[in-house]
Amino acid sequence: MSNLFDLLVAGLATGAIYALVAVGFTLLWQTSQTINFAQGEFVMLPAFLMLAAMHVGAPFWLAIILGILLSMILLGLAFKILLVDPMMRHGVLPLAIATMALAIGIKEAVKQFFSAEASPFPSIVPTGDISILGHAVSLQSIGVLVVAILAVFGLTTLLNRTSLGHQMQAAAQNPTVARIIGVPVERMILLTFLINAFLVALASLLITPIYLAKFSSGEVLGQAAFIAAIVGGFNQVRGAIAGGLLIGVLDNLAASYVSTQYRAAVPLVFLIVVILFRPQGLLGRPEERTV
Amino acid sequence: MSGFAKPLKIALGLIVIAGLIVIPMNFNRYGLFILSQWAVMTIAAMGLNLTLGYAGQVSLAQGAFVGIGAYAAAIMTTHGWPLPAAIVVAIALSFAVGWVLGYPALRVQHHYLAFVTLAFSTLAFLVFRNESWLTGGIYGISNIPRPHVFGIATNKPLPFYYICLSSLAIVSVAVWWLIRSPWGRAFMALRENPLRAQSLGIDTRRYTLMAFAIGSALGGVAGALYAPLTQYIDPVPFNLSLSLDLLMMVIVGGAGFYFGPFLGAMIAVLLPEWLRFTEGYYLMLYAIAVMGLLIWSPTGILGILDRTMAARRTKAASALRAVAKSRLETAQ
Amino acid sequence: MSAVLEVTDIKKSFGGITAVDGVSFDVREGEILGLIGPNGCGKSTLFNCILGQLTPSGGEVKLDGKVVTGLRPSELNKLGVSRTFQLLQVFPKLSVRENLILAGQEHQGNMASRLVGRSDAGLTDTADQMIGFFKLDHLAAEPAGGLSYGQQKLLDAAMAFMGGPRLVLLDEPAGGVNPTMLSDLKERLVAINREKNATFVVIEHNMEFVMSLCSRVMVMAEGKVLAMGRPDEVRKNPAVIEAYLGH
Amino acid sequence: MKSTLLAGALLAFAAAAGAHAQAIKLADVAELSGGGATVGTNWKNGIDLAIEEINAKGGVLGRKLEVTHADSQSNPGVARAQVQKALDAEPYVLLGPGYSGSVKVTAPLAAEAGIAQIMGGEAAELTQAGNKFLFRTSFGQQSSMPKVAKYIHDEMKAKSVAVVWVNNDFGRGGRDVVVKELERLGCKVVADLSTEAGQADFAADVGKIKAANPDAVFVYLNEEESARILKELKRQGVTAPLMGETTLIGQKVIELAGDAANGARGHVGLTTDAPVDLIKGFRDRFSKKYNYVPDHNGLKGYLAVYMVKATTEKMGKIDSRAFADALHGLTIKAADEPGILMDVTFDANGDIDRQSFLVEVVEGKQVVKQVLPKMK
Amino acid sequence: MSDPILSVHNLVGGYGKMTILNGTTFSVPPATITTIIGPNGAGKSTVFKAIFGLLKLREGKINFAGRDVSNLSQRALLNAGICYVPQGRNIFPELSVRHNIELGGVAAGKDIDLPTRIEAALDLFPALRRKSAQQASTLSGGEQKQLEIARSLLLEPKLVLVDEPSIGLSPLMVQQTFDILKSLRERGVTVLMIEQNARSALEISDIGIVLELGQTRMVDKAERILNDPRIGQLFLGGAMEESAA
Repeated sequence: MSNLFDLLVAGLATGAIYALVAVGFTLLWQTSQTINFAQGEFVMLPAFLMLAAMHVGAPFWLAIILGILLSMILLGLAFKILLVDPMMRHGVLPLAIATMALAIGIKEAVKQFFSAEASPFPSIVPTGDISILGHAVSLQSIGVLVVAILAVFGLTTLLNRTSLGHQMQAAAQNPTVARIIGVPVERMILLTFLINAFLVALASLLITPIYLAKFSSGEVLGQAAFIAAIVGGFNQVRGAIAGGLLIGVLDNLAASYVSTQYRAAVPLVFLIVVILFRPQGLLGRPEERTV
Repeated sequence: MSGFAKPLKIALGLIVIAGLIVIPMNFNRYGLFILSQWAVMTIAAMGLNLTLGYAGQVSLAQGAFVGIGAYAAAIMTTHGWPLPAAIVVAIALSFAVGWVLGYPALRVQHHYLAFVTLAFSTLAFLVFRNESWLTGGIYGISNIPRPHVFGIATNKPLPFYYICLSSLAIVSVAVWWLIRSPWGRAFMALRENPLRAQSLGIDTRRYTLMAFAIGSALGGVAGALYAPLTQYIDPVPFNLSLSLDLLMMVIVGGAGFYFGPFLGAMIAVLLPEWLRFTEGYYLMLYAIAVMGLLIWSPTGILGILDRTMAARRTKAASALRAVAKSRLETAQ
Repeated sequence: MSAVLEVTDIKKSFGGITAVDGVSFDVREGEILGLIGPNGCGKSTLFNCILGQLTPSGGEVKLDGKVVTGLRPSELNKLGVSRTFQLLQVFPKLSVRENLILAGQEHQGNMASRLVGRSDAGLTDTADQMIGFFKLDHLAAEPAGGLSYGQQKLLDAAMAFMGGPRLVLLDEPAGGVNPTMLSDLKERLVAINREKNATFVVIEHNMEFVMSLCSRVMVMAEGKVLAMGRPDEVRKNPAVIEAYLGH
Repeated sequence: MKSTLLAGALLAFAAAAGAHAQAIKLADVAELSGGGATVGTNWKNGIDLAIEEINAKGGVLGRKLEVTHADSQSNPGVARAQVQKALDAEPYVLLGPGYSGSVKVTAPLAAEAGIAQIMGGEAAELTQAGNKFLFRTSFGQQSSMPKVAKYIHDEMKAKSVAVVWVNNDFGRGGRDVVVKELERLGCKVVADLSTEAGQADFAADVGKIKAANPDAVFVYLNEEESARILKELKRQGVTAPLMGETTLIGQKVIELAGDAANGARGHVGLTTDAPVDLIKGFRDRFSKKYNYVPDHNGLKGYLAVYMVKATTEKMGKIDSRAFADALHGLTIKAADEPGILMDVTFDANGDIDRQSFLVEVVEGKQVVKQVLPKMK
Repeated sequence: MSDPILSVHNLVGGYGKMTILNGTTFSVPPATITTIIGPNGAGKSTVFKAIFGLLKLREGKINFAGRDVSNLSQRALLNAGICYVPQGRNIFPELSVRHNIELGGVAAGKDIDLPTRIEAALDLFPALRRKSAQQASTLSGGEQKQLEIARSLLLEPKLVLVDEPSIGLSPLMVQQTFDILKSLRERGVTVLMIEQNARSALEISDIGIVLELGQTRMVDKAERILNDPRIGQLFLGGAMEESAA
C-alpha cells in the first residue's frame, strides 16, 4: 500500500489548509454567532490582493505584507463593522444569508475587476520533492503542513496561555459578563475577526500556488472547511483542526477506495453521521440544553 | 397589516389577482417566462416558509426537493404520463423523502439541522448527476412536454403561465388554510418552544415530520412545474445554491409571514432581471442589495411592519407607565 | 384517597454521575405535594424522568396504576399529566388567547380533524374562561411576549390547566415572581385544587410558599429522598436543616 | 405595499426594450457567471473584439454590428429565459450559449423563432437532432474524439488507456465518445475516472492511474484542472504518455502547469497556438485588448461573428430567415475573409469541418507534430 | 449617617422607546448593606445597569465617592471601585476557576499584583481553592455565586452591586451567600443588593429602598421597612405572612 502513504500526505496537506480556514470559521462563530458562508471567498480574495500589488510593481514579499494587511482591513475590520455588527443581534440566519450574498459579491467583483481566468501564483515554499521513506513528497505539501501547524499552534497558545486569550475566551463564552468585569469585549471580537482575516490570508498564500488564483476557487474550499469545522466541533478550535485534517484525508481515501463520482458524498455522509450521533462534533463541547 | 380595514384588504387582494391575470396578456415570451418562474419559486419558497418560517425547522434542502419534483415530472411526462399524474407522484415522493429528512430534526436543531440538510442537498445533486440510468446524468432530460388542459395546449407561454398561476393560487389557499388551522398553531409552537409544546400534548415528533414533509411536498410541486416550464432539466440548477436562494427568498421576504415568500421570490427572481442593464455588475449589485436589505431589516421586508408595530406598542406602554399611579400612594 | 402517581425506585445517571438514585414516592388524589432540596439534588431531573422528558436509567412510574415509564411528554399530557417550567415557557409571538387554545387543542379530536376542522378547535370560550380565572382579561389579544414576568408566569400556569389535567407538576412557580403576584398565584392554585380536584406536585425554594401551600413535603438530597412528611415535621427534621434549610 | 411592488414588477415588463433600427442586432447569451464563467467570458470577449474590428472597417454591408450580452449564470433555466428575451427582441442571429445543456434547452426556441443560433457547445448530439438553425463554432466531440482515439491507438501504440474526465456535460460527452472509439479500436480502458469541476486535489486520482499502469492517459478536464493534474502526474512520477484536447495543452495550461506540461500531447481543433499567421494576429490583438491570452472559447466567439459577416456578405442582404440556409454547406476561405482565420466548411447539420493539429508540448512550447486535413 | 458613597439623582432612561426609569433618586451610605425591593418591572435591575454604565441615561446624575461617574465606561467604573454581580449564572464555563477569578483583574491592567490578590481571594473561599484547577462549569450553583463574588473582589471594590443573589439557591446556600455579603460589609465594602426574597434580604440589611414604576417610593432603615404594614401588604406578600407558620 505504497499508495496509502502518498494519499495520507496529500490529505494531510490539504487538510491543514482546511484546518486553517475552519479555525477562523469557528472563531467567528464563537464570538459573534457568524456562520460565514463567504469563508471560501475570504481565502480566494487575498491572493488577488497580492497579485494586484504585484501588478503595480511591488516585489513579492511586499505584496504578501500588503495582501495580509489589506485582507485584515477588508475581511476583518470592514466585514465586522459593515455587515456583522448591524445584524449580530438578529439571530444566525439573516447574517448567514448576508454572508451568502457577500460570497456572490466578492466572486463577481474579482471576476469583474480582475479576471475570470485562473492566474498562476508564486509559491513561498520552494517547489520540488524530497524523499521520505522512499516516497517523493512535495516540499509544498510539507511547507503547507508546517506553516499551518505553526499558525494553529500559535493561536492555541494565545488562547490558552495568555491573559489576552483568556479575555477572548471570556468574550466568546459570556460577552455580557465579560463586559461587566471590564473585558473590552468589542475589541476582543474585533480581534477574532482580524485573526480570521490573517488566517485566511495565510491559507490563501499557501494554497493559491497549488489551486491557482481564480474567482471561483473559494467555493470548494469554503465548503470543505465548513464540513471540517462541523465534524471536528463547531465551538472548539482544536475540533476544527482535527476536522480539517480528517476531512482532507477522508476525501483522498474516498476518491481512492470508494468512487470518484461519489467522492464528494463521503465527507457529507460522515458529516450527517457525526451530527446525528455526536452533534457537538468529535471534539466539541455539547451545547447546553434546557430540559 | 392590521392597519387596513378588512374590506380594503380584500379589495386590494382582488386587484392584485386581477392584475396577475390580465396584465401579462400583453407580455412578451420572456416576461411570461420570468413571471411563471416567479410563481414556481414562490410555491417552493412557501413550502420552505412553512418548514422554516412557521415550524422553525431550518432546512437547506428545499432546492433538492424542487429537483426531486422536477425529475419525477420529467421522467414521467417524457414517458407519456400526463402532468397531473406526475404532480401527484412528485408530491408523494417529496413528501416521503421530506418525512425521512425530518428524522434528523428530531435529534438536532438549528444550525446542526441546517448542516444535515445542507449535506442532503449536495447528496441529492450527486445522485441526480451520477445515476444516469434514471436521470440522464449530466446530460439531463430534454423535450419535456407541456400538458393539455381541457384540450388546450399549453405550449405557448401564456397558457402555461396560467397553469403556474393557478397552481400558485391553489397552493396559497391550501397553505393559508393550514397555517390558520390547529396544525399551523402547533407548527408555530414547534418554532417558539418545542419543549413547552410537548408538555401541552403536542406530538412534536409527528408535527416536525409533517412540517418537513409538507414543506418538501410544496418543493416537489414547484419542481413538477419547473420541468415543463423549462422543458429541459439537468442536475446543475438543483444544487446547493438553489436551496440557498430559496432560503434567501424566505428570509428576505420575511420568515413566518404569509406573504413573505411572494415578496422574497419577487426579489430573488425579478431583481437580478431588472439589474441586467448594468451588465457585468448586475450580480454584484444584487448581492449588495440583499446585504443592504438585511442590514436595514434583518427580519425581512415584512419584518419591518412587525417592528413598527412593536415600536408603537412599546411607546404606548411607556406612556402608560409614566402616568400610572403608584400602588403605594393609592394605599395611603 | 388512592394514589394518582406512584414512583418506584427511579434512577437516572448522566455519564458517571448519578443525579437521581432510587427515588420512590406516591402522590395521592387531590393533594399538593411539595418537593424541596438543595441545588443539584435531582429534583428537576426527577420531574423530567416522571414526565418523559428524560428516560430513567431504572425504575417505574405509574399513573392511576398503569405503567407510563418511557411515554413521551405529549402522550403523558394526553393522559392528564401537565406541567409548568422553572423558566418562562410561553409562546411569545402568539396572543394570550392563542397560547391557551394551543394548550388545549391537542385534547380535541384527532390529527385529521384538527386539520380540516375549526381553526380554534372550539376552544375560544374555554380559553376566555381561563383568562378570566387568572385575571388576564385585558391582555387576551396581546402577544404573550409583551406581558410582564409575573403575568407570563400566570399564563404559564393557566396553560397547564387547559387540558383539564388530573396531575400538574409545577417547577419553581415562585421563582422571580414578586410576593404580591405570588399570593395571587397561590390563591388560584388552591382554588383549582379544590374545585377541580386536581393534584399538584410543586418544586420550590420559597419556604413560605411551600409550607403554606402543601399538604405534604418531600425533601431530596444527593439524588435520594431525605425526608417526607407534613410541612411542620419536615421543617423540624435535623437532617433537613443540616442539608437544606440551615440554622 | 405588496400591490405597489407587484404593479412595479408588471410595469417593468410592459416596458420591454424598444426597437433600434439601422445597426444589425446580434444577441449573445453566455455563461458569464457560475461554473462556466471562464468559458462565457472568453466567448463574450471574442465577440466584442470581432465586432469592434468589423465596425472599424465599416461593418457588414455598410451597417454596423451591435450585440447585447446576457448572462445565463451557467444554468439552463436562466439560459432559456435569456434566450427567450433575446429572441423577443428579434435579433439577426443568436450567439451562444457555450454549455451543451443550455444549448439543448434553447435550441428549440431559436428554431421555433426561425433565427440561426451559433453556439459554443461541443456535445455530439446537439447537431444530430435535425435542428436546421443550429451551428457550431468548433468540432463537435463526434468529430474530434475519434481522431484522438485513433492517435492513441496508432501513434502511441497504447493497449491500455486511463481516461480522466471532468464530470460535466463537456467532460462526460467527450469521455463517452472516446471510450466507445477506444474500445472499437481494441484499446482497453483500465481506469475511468470522473473528477469534479473545480477540483483541487488530484492525488487520489493520479494514484489510481498509477495503480492501473496504463500505456497512455487521456485527460479531458478544464484548463485549470488540467494544470493541477499535470503537476500531480509529474509529482507521482507517472511516465505514460498523456493525450488530451485543446484543454490539456493550451498556452494557459502551460503557463499554469509549468514544466509539468512538457510531453503532453493533444488534438487541437482550434487553438490560439496554431501555426497560422492569422491566428497569431488574432491572439496578439486579443491579448492587447484584454491583457490575457484567450482560450479556444475566445476564438469561438470571434469566429461566430465572422461567420455572421461572411454568410451575410455571401447572401448580399440582411435576411434573418435566409441566414441558416445560406450557412448550410457554405465554405468560407480565409483568403476571402481573414477574420475566419482558417478555411472552414459547414455541413447540412451545422457541423464544422476544418484543419486540425496534433500538438506536443516541448519545453513549454507547443510544437505541431501533425496537421490533420479537413475531412472532406 | 456619614456622607453617602453612592448617590443617584433623578435617573431617566430605558430601552429603545420604552422608558423604565422615571426619576429614580436615592443614596447609599458607606459600609452598609442596602437592599432594593419592588415589584417585577419596577426597574430595579435597570437601576443597576444605569449605575454600571450599561444603559445610556437620558437624564440624571450618578455620584460615587465624591465624583460624577454618569455614563463612564465599565473599565473606568471598575477602576473607580464599583463592581457588579448580575442576576443568574455569570461565569465562563470552560475556563478554569482560577482563570475565571484572574479575569476579574483585567480592568486594572498591570497596575496590581495579580497573583497575590488571586491567592487572597482563594483564601476567602476554601471551596474554590480546592477546585481552582477545574473547569468552572463543574461548580455547583452556590459555588458559582461564590466564584462571581470572589472574582469581583479582585479589584478591591468599594461598592458591590449584587442582583438577586438568592435566585434558584436553596435556603442554606442563600444563608451562606448572605453571610459572605455580611463579611464584606465588615471589611468596609458597601453592598447594594436587589432581592425578590425581600424579607430575608432586609433582615441582613441596614437600609431598604422601595422602587416602583421606576421611581423611588421609600428609603428608610431596613427594619422599619420590614415592619411597615403597607409595604408588607404590597411588596412582601402580606397575605402569605398570615398563613405562614
